[in-house]
This record gives sequence, structure tokens and C-alpha cells, in this order.
Amino acid sequence: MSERNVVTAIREALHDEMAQDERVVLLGEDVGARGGVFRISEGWAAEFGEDRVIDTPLAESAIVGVAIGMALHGLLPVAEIQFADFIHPAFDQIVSEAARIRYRSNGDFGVPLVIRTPCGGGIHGALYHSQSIEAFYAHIPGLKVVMPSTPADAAGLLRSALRDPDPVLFLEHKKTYRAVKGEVPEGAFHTPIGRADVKRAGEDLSVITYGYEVHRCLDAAARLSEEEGVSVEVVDVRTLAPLDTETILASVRRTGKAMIVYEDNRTYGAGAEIAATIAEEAMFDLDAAIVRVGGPDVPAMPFATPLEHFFMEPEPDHLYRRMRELARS
Amino acid sequence: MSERNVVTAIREALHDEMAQDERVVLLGEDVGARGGVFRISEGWAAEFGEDRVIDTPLAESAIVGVAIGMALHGLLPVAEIQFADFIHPAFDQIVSEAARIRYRSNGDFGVPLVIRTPCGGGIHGALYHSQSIEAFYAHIPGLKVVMPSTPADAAGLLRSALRDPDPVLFLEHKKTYRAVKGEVPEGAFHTPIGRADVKRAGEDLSVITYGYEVHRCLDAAARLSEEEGVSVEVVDVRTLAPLDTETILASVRRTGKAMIVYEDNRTYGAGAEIAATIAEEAMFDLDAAIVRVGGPDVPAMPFATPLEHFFMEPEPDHLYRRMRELARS
Amino acid sequence: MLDSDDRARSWCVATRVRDTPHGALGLTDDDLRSIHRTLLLARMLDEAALRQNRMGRAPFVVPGSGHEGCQVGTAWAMRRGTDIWLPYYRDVGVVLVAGMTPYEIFLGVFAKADDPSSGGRQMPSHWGSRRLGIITGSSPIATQVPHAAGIAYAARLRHEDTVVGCWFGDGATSEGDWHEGLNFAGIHRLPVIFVCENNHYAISVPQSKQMAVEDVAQRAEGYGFPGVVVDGNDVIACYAAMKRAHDRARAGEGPTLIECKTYRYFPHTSDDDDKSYRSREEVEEAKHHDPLVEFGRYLETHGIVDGSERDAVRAEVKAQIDQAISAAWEAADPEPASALRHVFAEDDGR
Amino acid sequence: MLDSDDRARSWCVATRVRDTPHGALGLTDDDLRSIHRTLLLARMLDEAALRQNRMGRAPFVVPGSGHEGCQVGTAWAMRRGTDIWLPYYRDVGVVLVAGMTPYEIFLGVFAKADDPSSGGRQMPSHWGSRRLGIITGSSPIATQVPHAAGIAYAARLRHEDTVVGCWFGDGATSEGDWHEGLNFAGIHRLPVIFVCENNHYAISVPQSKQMAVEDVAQRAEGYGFPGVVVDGNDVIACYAAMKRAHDRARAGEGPTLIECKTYRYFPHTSDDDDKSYRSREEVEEAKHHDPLVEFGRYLETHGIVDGSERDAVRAEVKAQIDQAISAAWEAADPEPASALRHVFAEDDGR
Ligand SMILES: Cc1ncc(C[n+]2csc(CCOP(=O)(O)OP(=O)(O)O)c2C)c(N)n1
Ligand SMILES: Cc1ncc(C[n+]2csc(CCOP(=O)(O)OP(=O)(O)O)c2C)c(N)n1
Ligand SMILES: [Mg+2]
Ligand SMILES: [Mg+2]
Repeated sequence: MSERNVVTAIREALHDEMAQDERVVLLGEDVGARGGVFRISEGWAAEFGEDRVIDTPLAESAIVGVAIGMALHGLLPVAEIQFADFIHPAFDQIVSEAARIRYRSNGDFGVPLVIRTPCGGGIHGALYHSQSIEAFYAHIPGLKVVMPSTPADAAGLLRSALRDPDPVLFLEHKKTYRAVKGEVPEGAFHTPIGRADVKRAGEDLSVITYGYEVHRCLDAAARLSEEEGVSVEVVDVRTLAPLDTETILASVRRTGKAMIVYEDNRTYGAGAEIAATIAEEAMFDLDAAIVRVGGPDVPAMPFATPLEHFFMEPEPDHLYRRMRELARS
Repeated sequence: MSERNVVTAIREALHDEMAQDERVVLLGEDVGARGGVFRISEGWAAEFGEDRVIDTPLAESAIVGVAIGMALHGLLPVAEIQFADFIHPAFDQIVSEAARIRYRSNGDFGVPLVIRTPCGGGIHGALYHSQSIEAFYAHIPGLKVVMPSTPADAAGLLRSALRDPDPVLFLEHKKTYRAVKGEVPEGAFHTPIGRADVKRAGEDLSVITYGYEVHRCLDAAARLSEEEGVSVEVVDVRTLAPLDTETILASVRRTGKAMIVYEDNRTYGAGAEIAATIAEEAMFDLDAAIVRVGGPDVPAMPFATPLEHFFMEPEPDHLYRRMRELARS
Repeated sequence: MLDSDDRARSWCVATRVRDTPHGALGLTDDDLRSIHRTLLLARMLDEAALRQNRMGRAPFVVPGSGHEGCQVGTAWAMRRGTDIWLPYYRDVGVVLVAGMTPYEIFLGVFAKADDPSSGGRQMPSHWGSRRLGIITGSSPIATQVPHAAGIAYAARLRHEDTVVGCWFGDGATSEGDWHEGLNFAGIHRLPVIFVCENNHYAISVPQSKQMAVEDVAQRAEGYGFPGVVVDGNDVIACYAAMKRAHDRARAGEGPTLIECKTYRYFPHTSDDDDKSYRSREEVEEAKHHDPLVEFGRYLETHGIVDGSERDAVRAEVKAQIDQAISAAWEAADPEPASALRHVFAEDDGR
Repeated sequence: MLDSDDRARSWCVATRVRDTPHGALGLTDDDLRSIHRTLLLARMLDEAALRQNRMGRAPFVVPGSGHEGCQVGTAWAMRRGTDIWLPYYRDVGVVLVAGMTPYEIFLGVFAKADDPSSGGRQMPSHWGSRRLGIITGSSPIATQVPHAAGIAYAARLRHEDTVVGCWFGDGATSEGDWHEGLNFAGIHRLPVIFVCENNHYAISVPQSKQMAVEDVAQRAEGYGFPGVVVDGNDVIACYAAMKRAHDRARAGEGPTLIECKTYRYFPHTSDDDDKSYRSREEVEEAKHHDPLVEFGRYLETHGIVDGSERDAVRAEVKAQIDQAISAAWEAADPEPASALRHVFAEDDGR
């Protein structure tokens, strides 16, 4: 065990994988000499060679499309999209190609591809460096979508993604990169894709969340138990697709109250599927209506501090208040 | 009033708009000499001129991107994407540009753009001519998403879309084109965007649906009342974004039972938002758990008849059975 | 990076390759006989598939007639087993050369469980076969272009002697993916050959509304590799251009873009009606340059195949096709519930 | 469509425009004085913004230093009020020519409510102003290229005498949208000018890893219109190339792609550190060709502005900037809840 922040955990896990398996290649904008805008691959072009750490042209569809070709021919590519906001030009390659190749070939071909990209806001990134994209991609059968919230989960899930025979979209919340620290087990441990994780056990209320919101929910939960004696269970979804409905439903059935928290704009967001699943499977175990807390339905997070803050926190302590409200209802 | 099928209703409404307002232009693949693959614009290149009925290169991102430019400079473009399955290359132009231009410019610019595209399956179109795409787009603030199921709604909503100051994605279910006929009022009537429509009134159960599924649900509902005396209300959502939660909730509160039916693969589909909304707003008015009936979670609808049929109808009469089951529960 | 002289030279190729005698290219008379048989097979398969469609036994078919010359001619320079093929839906001639059999092709036409491309999941002509090195293709146009670059990159990184062939139509050249894929291939000088079967239409959209240039091959210069224009009705010219590109690729000299001027004799697909956008005169005129006829003439001139031999081959091919059709028609349909399979890997082998 | 001669000729332009005396281009001495002032303003604004960033008053800034020559030089050939501008984030010099004031620019730097581009919603340098005909820009690279084509198409359909200017970096040329936008403009011979500010890097990615050619301008041939290469440090050469392109556009002769060879003196943005990917020697060498110095020399040689005048202008500009900064700093921040506004139109005017 040793303490790491998320960006270091990702850097070390990916470094080990590249060192151990020469089929692993990294391609993306600025991943070479500059080591990526978040310095995850700093020094790797020299260490592993420019033919395995590939600075690409500014062309996301090609980054994913070329990576698909590599995956079809014996490599294990990791395609880095510099910011999740810029993955959209690759939407067709991801939806129509990466996610459908196994199905359309009746299992003849597979695409062991990992697409890594930093997402999420609250870092003063404005409309085009703050976006949440999980809702678009979690809806695509044939694609797995992972979003760790801690250094250990980031390392363990990244290793699992690299061993997965199918395409995995690996979402890294920018705000966790340096802000979130935690213990990381030594060695090449794996965290299974498709398993949620109870980050805090509780009795009165289940909060289902993922990404950086996990930490905001844990903070609110801690305060609630201290200040109000309310016991909140915080479930970290970790994998959006396939969704671990078992763990979620077990928690909700026990506490009888469900709140789903996500940063993305609320309507048609990923939280809708979680709420719908609970409503279908556990409605009669609930003693309060399901509550979703999502971002406001605006196109993206604005730049100016007062506007960005409003997006993240429309009213002071809003997570704390909404939890307390639901616990008491 | 006169009887029309959906494709004719769309053709006539769009024709009138082009005839009345020369700011309206149509651009897309094969819309000119060929009149579109569904013949909606047959003869228009000659009638309105090739500069207003524009055969584009095979480039969806440019079709939408160029149309955005036109909309920014005084025209009212209708961009036709030949099949919804091929809209993905334009995802970035739709999400990052069309839907964000008003917001990012603080209201200084607007994009009065209509994107029309035939979607949906059951017409032997295989993986890439059958797709449902509404879930991706309904999640995008700044974009309106409309999906009529009848000739009258198609005509009325298309006129409203053309008068809307903001971008509208107008989804036309291919299977309704010729299969669905109905009365269409004379004259340039408008059907408001953002209003659901009760297509069949009922007491025992509310079925919330849209697109071609509306007709399959109406058939099942008719049989249920005849054969079992079960009274099913069928609500046609018509506009996915903004969603008419009022009409949906009013129906569900009255019947106490909600079933959501959609053709798209189930998980993280548009039906999840509808189910989540009901769970949040009307849970204690329900006397049965919410039921979602969506397509199987496979990448797309296969070609071979047995496979396509399985996708549409995993068990014989499955809508009929699921409705009966819920009504009796 | 090519200097402007190389580029200039690369242009001349376009004209130089016409009417090269096959011997100089290392093609034996037997090679020409096999090519001839393959051309006939492609053409007759096409006509047979259209008949099946009219009989109501095949809901959807994609005719290739007119394109056989450039398809078989270019594909012939590739090596089965070693090279990788990314054909597009019209490429029946390419997949025949790659090793797909008429029986397998009709399994696709009838959407049968054993269809090697997709087990009946995709429309016919959406080719794929891991065994044959034919990469699964989709409907969205030009998406295979970056794949081709990625495969070529991987092959070189793995020190393989593999050349990647990537076929597409003129319409594909308008897509962003086409640009991005060719640019990537040019930057890394990858062993990949891009073949444009320019039939001057994207469904109904004429070339003049797709691009402001006469030869899309000239765009290759902008990606730093040669572009070549060949007469797609001249099978040997197509072979020659492809062979040269193949040699360049293996020699580490990078990609080539070959543009074959060709024509589609039938409507876009069995769902299309081309009368609204092509005059009958234009279509008839094009048929006067039928690659099969021109190749037949070449064979006669060089005394390789005479009329009676041709009739014999035709008869054999016809029998082969009839047999393939009846066998494929009898084959099993996919199991309905199998629609749920292969969303993800069923084992975790990569 | 251009025939190959036109194309050949268009190439020569590249060399011919260098060092054209301004008189021949219809530029008066006063024009040159205003250009000079604008160049100084752009440079000093940049330096001032970076200072604000270091002082912690501006969280993020995008430096343009080094690009002023090609920005102001090309923009100068456009007409305020009539023409439409699609600059990219580095184009402070372009928006100054288009009419944006230092005060307005600092309202953006400080993300204030009255920022004309976005009311503080976007990062600084994401320009926009309906009043000035500057189309709102975003972060995603090259998305404005198809917009430019669409605006030019609409302007022509409406029989306007409008020319559209579209600026971008070398990195933008790799995107699919760039290809699709230029192709569309070429097909319809639209009144649009594409200006590539080639500073040889996309953040850290050198040109050699972005394209296999030396001049991206040569790609224009593949779209059927001329490509021109100019020295971006030669303000008058940039003006000349743009003026010629502007005349072509108005004469209905279609688009032009102008490639200005330039260099970025500072890191990519205030968040970047360029030491990992550019040697200090390279950066210093580039500064020896500073467009401001070269233009100053031209003004002196032709006796238009002498040293003392230059110092006077510099002092005025400095005062203007200081005043703009303090005024902008005092301006109101956006109301928090206003974040919910303008998702859709608040009236239904189109
Ligand atoms: C991305 C995308 N857009 C549109 C289509 C519909 N479509 C199918 S084939 C075709 C024309 C292709 O023309 P070309 O590339 O010249 O090939 P050809 O059919 O002429 O051989 C079009 C527009 C598609 N399949 N994919
Ligand atoms: C679609 C997209 N991908 C990636 C980025 C991140 N990014 C911002 S600027 C930039 C480099 C742009 O280089 P260039 O076009 O040459 O302009 P320059 O900054 O050199 O002036 C990149 C990769 C982006 N903004 N948009
Ligand atoms: Mg074609
Ligand atoms: Mg640059």
C-alpha cells in the first residue's frame, strides 16, 4: 500500500502495462514529447519509442479509427482523447465500428481497445473542457463504460480494461486527478469491470453516484452523520455499462430510500437508467420517492466563476440538504 | 381533411414551406435529381432550383456544419440525413455547435435549423438502416427532438420545427412512411413542439410510447379491450425533448399503472428518463411497479428475418402480454 | 516526405501503365486465364443475384457489374494469406480474389446462419472473414479507411511483410474519415494501398457535385504520396498500378492512391432506380467499354483464350453458380434467439 | 473547376506576393500607420493579458504573439460591416481589425457579464459578436470551417456582396471537418477565404507528425481552387495574398486557401509549458523574424513612421490598454442564476 493521487495511479498502471506487454501502444494528441496535457505519459516516447507512444494529428475520428485497426491486427491500443469534450468527432467510429464489429461479424472479429479521456468540470474549463459524456456512451451495446473515482479503482479498472477483449471507454474525472488521494495496493491487482462499490455503508438512505460526485457525496454523508446522526450509504457505480444493478438494488432495498447524484445535465442523463431500474425492481421496498440530483439542463458548464459555481452548487450545500430532506421524509 | 400516409404528409408540408418562404433550403445526399431515397423531394430541384435543393457530397458533418452556417446567415435550412444511422459523423456539429451556439454566445446568435432523418427498424434494413438515435440527442440541452407517429402530427410538427428559432432534430420512423395512413387537416396548421398526445383514452393502464411503437401499442390496446375488456390509455410522447411530463404524469396518476414502450435498445434508452420522471413525481399514485419494454441490448437490428423478428417481437404478442400482465397485477 | 519531383513523376504513372503487355508484369498466360475466369464469375454472380432478387428470394442485392475490371485487376496484385483486404460493399470481384467462394457469397445473399461475413446479421455484400484476412465492413461510408491505416501501422510495428488494400468509391472521398485516414497513412509512410473505384456517382450525386476536380487521385499529393489514375476497364493496367503500389509498400516507400475510372451498369442497389439521374444513353455508352469484353479481346489478340474456350469457361462458371445457389438456399437460417449473442466476447481471448 | 494552368499559376502567386510595395496594392501611408498601430496593439494586449494571468487576475489566456503579422495583414483586406469573420482563438489581431476593442477583449479575459463574445461563459479568446459579423467560435478545432462555407453559400444565394474569412491553425487541417468544408466550398466556388496560420505546431505536435507535406496550401488543388503560401512575418505580403483572394471571391472565382508561415512566441496557452517540445534556440531564432520588427523596418525605409513616432504610438497604445484593463476589471460579473438563460430563444424571433 502507498498513497497516490488519481493521475499518478493511472500513470503507473499504464506504464506497467506498456512495460510488460509490447502489444500495448498509446496514441493521441500530445502524448509524445509533451507527455500528454496531464503529463501521464511524460518520458514514455523516449522509454518505449515513438512507434509505441504516438503523437497523432489533430483528428479524433482517426485516433479511434486507427486504434480500431491496430486492435484488429494484434495490438492493444490505448487511444487518448485529450478532453472528453473532443471525443464527439469520433462518435461514429465508436458507435458504428468499435462497438459493432464483434456483433456484425457474428463473433469473428473483436476490438480490444481502450479509449481514455479526461471528463467532468469544476476545474474552470468552460463549455468545452468540462463536459460529462457517459450518458451517450453507456447506451451503446458492445461498449463498456468505466469511471473510477479513487486512485485504487483507477489503477485496478485500467488494468482490467487493458485485459478486456472488447472496447472500453475509460473516463477520468479531471477534478479527481490531483485532488483525490488514496491508498493503492502494490502490484498488478485488477478491479473487475461491472462491479459497483459501497464507498460508505449506511442505514437511512442510499446515494448512488460516480466520478467526482462520489467525493462530494461522501463529504455530505460524513457531515450528516456528525451533525444530524443520519446514516447515508454511498454506492460508487464505477462501471456505467454494464451496470451493477445487484449492488445498487441490494443497497436500496435495505435503506428504503434512493438518491441518484450525477454531475451531467439531469434530463436523459445516466442517472435516469439507475432511477428507472430501481423503480422497476424495488419500488415496493421504497418508503420515499426516488430523487435524482443532476446538473442543470444547460448545454455545458460556463467559465465565469459565479456561473460555474452555480452549475456545481445551485444552492449552498445542496447535496447535504437534499440528502437530509430525503432521509427525513 | 384528407387521407395521407406519413411520407406524403411530410412531402406536402415541406413543399408548402419551401414554396412560401424562399429562406427555406433543403440539403442532403441525393435530395436533388433523385428526390431523396424516399422520394420526398422528387421534382423539387427543378421546381425550386438546384441552389435551394442541394445535392451534397457524402459528408454528414458538412451537411450539418454547412447548414449551421446557412442558419447563421439568414436561411432556414432543412438538412436531410439519408438514414439516421449515418448521422453519427455529424454528432460533433450537432452537440458542440448547433445546440451550443445560442448558449455560448449568451443569446447573440441562434441556429434555426431542422435536421430531418428517417430512423427505426422493422423494414429489413439490417444493422445500419434500422437504428433508433433519439436517446443520444434528447440528452442535449439546446436541441429539440421530435418524433411524430401519424401523418397529421408529422405535417404539423414539421411546420412548427421550421418556425422554431432553435435547432430541431426531426425523426421520421421509416416504417410509418407508407404503412401509416390518416386524416390530415387542410391548410398550414401547426402542432406545438413539446406536447404529448393521448392517442387512445383508457382507465386501467397508461402506455407511454412514441414512433412506430405507438401503432403497435394501439393494436395491442384494441385487442385487449375487445378480448379482455382491459382499458389501455396510449400516450404518444411526440416530442422527446422538451418532454411533456405534465401529460404523462396526469395519465399515470389517473390509471395508476405505467408502461413505457420503445424500440431502441432498452438500457439507457429514452424510456429511462420517462420512467425516472414517473418514479420521482408519481410513485405514490402507482399501484404497480413501472414497466419498461425496450429493444434487446444488442448493437443494432440484424438483417436475417428470424433475427429481425426476434428483435421486434422476442415472444409472440409480447406487447399484448406485457400489457395484460401489468393491467392484471 | 516526397519532394515535388517524385510527385511529378508519380503523376506520369497514370498514363504509363495503360496497355502494358502482361508478360512484362510477370503475369503468365495461366494467370490471365484465372483472371478471366474470375471476371466472368463476378459478372455472372452479379446477374444471378439480381435474378434471385427479382424472384423474391433475395430481399436486397448490391450489383458490381462494370467494376469487375478494376476490382479483379487491383486485387490480383495482393497475396492471399499475407495481405489484408478492406473491400467495400460493391467489391464482389475483390472478395473472390481474396478467396471467398460463390457458395459463401450466396449464404450472405440469403442471410443464412453460415454466412462467413456476418451470419446473416448484415446486409449482403458487407464482407468479412478473419480466416481470409478480409476485415468486416459496415454500411457507413469510409469508416474502413482509418482502420486500414491502423492495420498497416500494426503490421509494420510487428515486422510483418503485410500490405493492406483498402477499396472505396468516389463518394467515400468526401468523408472526413477518408481525409484523416489518408493523412495518417502518409505521415507514417504505411504499407497501405487506397483504391478508389470512381464510377462518377455517389448513388445519384454526380462527381461534379462531390468534388471540384477531375481526378481525386491528385489529392494524394497533399498527403505526401503518389496518386495514380488508371482506366478501370483495363484489367492489366489496374494490375500494373496495384503491383507497383504493392512493391512500393513492401519497400517501405509508403502508400499509394489508385483511382480507377469505372462505371456501374446497374442501379446502386436492388432498391434503387437510376433512371431519374442517369440517361440510358450514358449507361449504354459506358457498356461499350466493358472490361470483360476488353479483356476478352486482349486474350484473343494474344491467343490465350479463344471463343470456344470462353464458352466452356462460361458454362463451368454457370454450373458452379447454380450449384452454389441451390446449396446456399438449402442452408439453415440463424436461430432467432442467437440475435442476443456476440455483443461481447464469449470467452476472454483477445 | 480550375484547369491545371490556373492551378500552376496560383502556385506562382506564392512567390510573387513577397515584398510587394504597398502603393501598388492601394495601401496609403495612413493605412500603414493604422496597420502599425494595430500590430502594436495586438502585441501589447497579449503581453498585458499574460501579466494579468501571472498576477492571478486572469485564470487563462491565449497568447497570439508572433502571429500578428499574418492576422492583421490578412484581416486588413476584409471589409467591416460587409464581410463575415470566423477567427480562431489565437486571432486577437483579426478581431481587432474586425472592430473589437481592447476593453471588450478584457471583458472576456476577466469573464465579465458584458463580454461581447459570451458574457463570460466561454474561455477568453472564443470570439463572437453579431454586431461586428464575427461568428461565435468554440474550442473544438475546425468546426468553423463548414460554417464558413455555409455562410458564404447563404450570402451568395441572397445576392450579397459578402466575403467570408475563415482562420485556423495548421493543426486544424487534420480534422475531417476541414476537408469537408473546403471540399464543399470548392464544389460551389463560394466567396470564402481560408487562412491557415501555420506555426508548425499543434500544441506540441510538430508539422512533420501532422502531415507529410511541407505546404498545406497545396491541398487546395485537390479541392479545385488555388493555394497560396506567404511569409506570415511579411505583413504586406499577407495583405496582398488576401486582397487577391478577396477580389477573386467577389468576382465569383471561388475560394482561396492562404497558408501563412508563422511562429508562436509564447506557450500554447497560459496552461502550457513549451520547453518539453521546443528548444529555446528554435524559439529565439524565430523571434529574429518578428513581423513587427520587419514591418517597422519597412515603415522606416519608406519614411512613413520613424523611431520617435513609434515610441509615441507605443505610449498611446499602452495608455489605451491600461485604461481598458482597469475599466474591464471593474465591470460586473455575470449573475449566478443567469447560467440558466439562453438555452433556447427567449423570444421566437429568427
Ligand atoms: C456515412 C454514410 N452516409 C450515407 C450513406 C448512404 N449511401 C450508401 S452508398 C452511398 C453512395 C456511395 O457512393 P460511392 O462511394 O461512390 O460508391 P458507389 O456506390 O458509387 O460504388 C450512400 C450515400 C452511407 N452508407 N454511409
Ligand atoms: C477537436 C479538438 N481536439 C483537440 C483539441 C485540443 N487542442 C486545443 S488547441 C490544439 C492545437 C491546435 O493547433 P493549431 O490548429 O495548429 O493552432 P495553434 O494553437 O497552433 O495556433 C489542440 C490539440 C481541441 N480544442 N479540439
Ligand atoms: Mg461512386
Ligand atoms: Mg499550430
